[in-house]
Amino acid sequence: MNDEAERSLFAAPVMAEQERMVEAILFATAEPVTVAELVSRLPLGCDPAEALAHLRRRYEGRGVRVVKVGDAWAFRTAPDLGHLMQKETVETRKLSRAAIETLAIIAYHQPCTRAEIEEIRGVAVSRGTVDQLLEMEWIRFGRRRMTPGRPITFVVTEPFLDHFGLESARDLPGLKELRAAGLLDNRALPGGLTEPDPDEGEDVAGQSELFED
Amino acid sequence: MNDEAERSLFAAPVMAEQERMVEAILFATAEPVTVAELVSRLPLGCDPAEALAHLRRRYEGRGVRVVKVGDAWAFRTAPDLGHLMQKETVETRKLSRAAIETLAIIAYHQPCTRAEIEEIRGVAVSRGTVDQLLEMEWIRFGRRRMTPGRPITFVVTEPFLDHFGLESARDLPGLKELRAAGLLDNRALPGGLTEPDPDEGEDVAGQSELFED
Amino acid sequence: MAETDWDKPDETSVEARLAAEALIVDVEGYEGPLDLLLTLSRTQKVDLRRISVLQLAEQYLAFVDQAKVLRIELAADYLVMAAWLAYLKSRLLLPPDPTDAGPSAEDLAAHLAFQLERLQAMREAAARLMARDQKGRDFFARGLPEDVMRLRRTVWTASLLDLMQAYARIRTKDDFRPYAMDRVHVYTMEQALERMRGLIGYAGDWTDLVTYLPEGWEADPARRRSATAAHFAASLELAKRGQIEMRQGEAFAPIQIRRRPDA
Repeated sequence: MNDEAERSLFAAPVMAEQERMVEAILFATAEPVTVAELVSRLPLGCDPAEALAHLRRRYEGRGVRVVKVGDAWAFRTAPDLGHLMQKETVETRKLSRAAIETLAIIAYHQPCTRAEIEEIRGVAVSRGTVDQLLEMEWIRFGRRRMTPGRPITFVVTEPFLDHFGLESARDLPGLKELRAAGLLDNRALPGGLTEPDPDEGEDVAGQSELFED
Repeated sequence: MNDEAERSLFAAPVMAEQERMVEAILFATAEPVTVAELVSRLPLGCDPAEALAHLRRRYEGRGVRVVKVGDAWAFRTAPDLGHLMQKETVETRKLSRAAIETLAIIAYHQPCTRAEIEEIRGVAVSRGTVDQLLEMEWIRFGRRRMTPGRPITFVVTEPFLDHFGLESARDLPGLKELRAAGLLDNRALPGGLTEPDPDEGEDVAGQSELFED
Repeated sequence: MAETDWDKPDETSVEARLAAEALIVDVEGYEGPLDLLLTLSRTQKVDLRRISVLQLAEQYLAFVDQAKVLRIELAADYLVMAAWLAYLKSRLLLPPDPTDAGPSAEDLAAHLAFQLERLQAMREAAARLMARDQKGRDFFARGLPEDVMRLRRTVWTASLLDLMQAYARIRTKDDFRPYAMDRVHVYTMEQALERMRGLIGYAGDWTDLVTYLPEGWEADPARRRSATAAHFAASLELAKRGQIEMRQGEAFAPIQIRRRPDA
């Protein structure tokens, strides 16, 4: 007993203690630590290489691991837990007016080309707006129109119907109902505008395309 | 085998895995992490409190330890290894005697008004002293006292607990003895002679508020 | 009395004199009367709860007297405390007055003892706190933190009502004629500038600005106002360019312009 106490005054700490020391140093140091540096920081006679080997084994399969970075050593998150180091924040934002109007036109007039959307809105439709709606998967590309230029059409999607709680685009209320619901002034529609009703649209062909797939 | 795989698709990860995850999250940051934050970052159905208990035991006697700081948890190096860390030691600004005493009074009497600090020390508290402690984030403003003048109170913070290795303000050294000796009572001068104290007579409320947050 | 002690050093022990001197020299070092009283109480070498407040009051008063002899400026609160202790001392020495309804001298003394004990306790607590292991000195946080990557995802949303309102808005917008300014009676600054540029070459002498107003714009008040404003703004522009000079005799007097002689 006395012998051992005396010896420890002069000899290096036991390996378990050396391992603790290396563990603390690797943990607290702001950059990876070389063996040479460990030698200089541990008490005389220590064997950091061996302590490191022990430490490395101890952390095998743990949430963090002892890894070699160049010729230095550091603690790193286990690669399979990398996803825990990400934190996703979800921000809910209202669609812009341009996007909601474009979406409404596509919903009521589908299949609908970009030129038609622009005609109805009276302003150009920005690429970003269409891309945003495509990305949200509320609209998708429909068939090409069999007209000069063969323009691509847009239609609304299943996720769109889901989001708005509709069984089909035909369930969208017509202008008459909008007016009855107070969403429209009870004013005569300007001449020439047909009462839009997805059911009786001129584009019967388009309608039939609608829920094809 | 198949059973287990199937179960793990729906159930929370096994405890050993949860422990690894908590280990990785705590290891990755220098700041204490709350249980609420762990819950939000771990897969659904995990029990971070239990995982923490396992983890804490696992690191007992190691070079780093799992410590509790208020409502949060962190890895910290074992205090007996501090001597290996001269390189990491940060020279903290030396606090004046007034600042140290003010800090102690707030810690032991919180929530505590400026008038109470002045009554205990018998001198005015300089603005600079309070500002310094606020700036170090060791104290912060607490609730206002519901007494004439509605004086603001001070309380100690989580960084304070972290700095002094305290789990909570209840663990302040000698707190129980001081309270038992009545030295934390806000005892008023008999008869209200001399030294007007705006918070006088309100001591009971003050004490009950103690360590509320 | 302290004075006597000071004047006849032979009568005091060297030790006591040194102690007294230490107090005087350190007067600035005390953090107020309470701090000083706490220091004085240590000379009694007893538990603060069993301290003799009477003796303490005498020590304090002696200290204040000595400070006066040495012409040391004592802050007001030291003198307030001295007055209070003198009062307390007299109350402690006199037999209690049964007609006095206020707190007893013993209560006051006990409170002072409590204050001293509490200050002493807080000092010890502060010392114990500072003696604890401290972060960044005795134990350390992770030196190489791996930051949590924050991903921000935006979810766009709209209600059916938004959709229908948007559609209703588009289908009814033709009902509204966009607001347009009636330009028939407006004379623009550009027009005025154009016009004046052609005429200014002839204005070698001071000429009233109103004479520049074009035909058909002088009579109707609305047109006259618009043309005048336009010509005035155009004149300012020309003056800025250094082509003309402007003058006005007094407020509301006619504004006159002329070509700059060197322009």
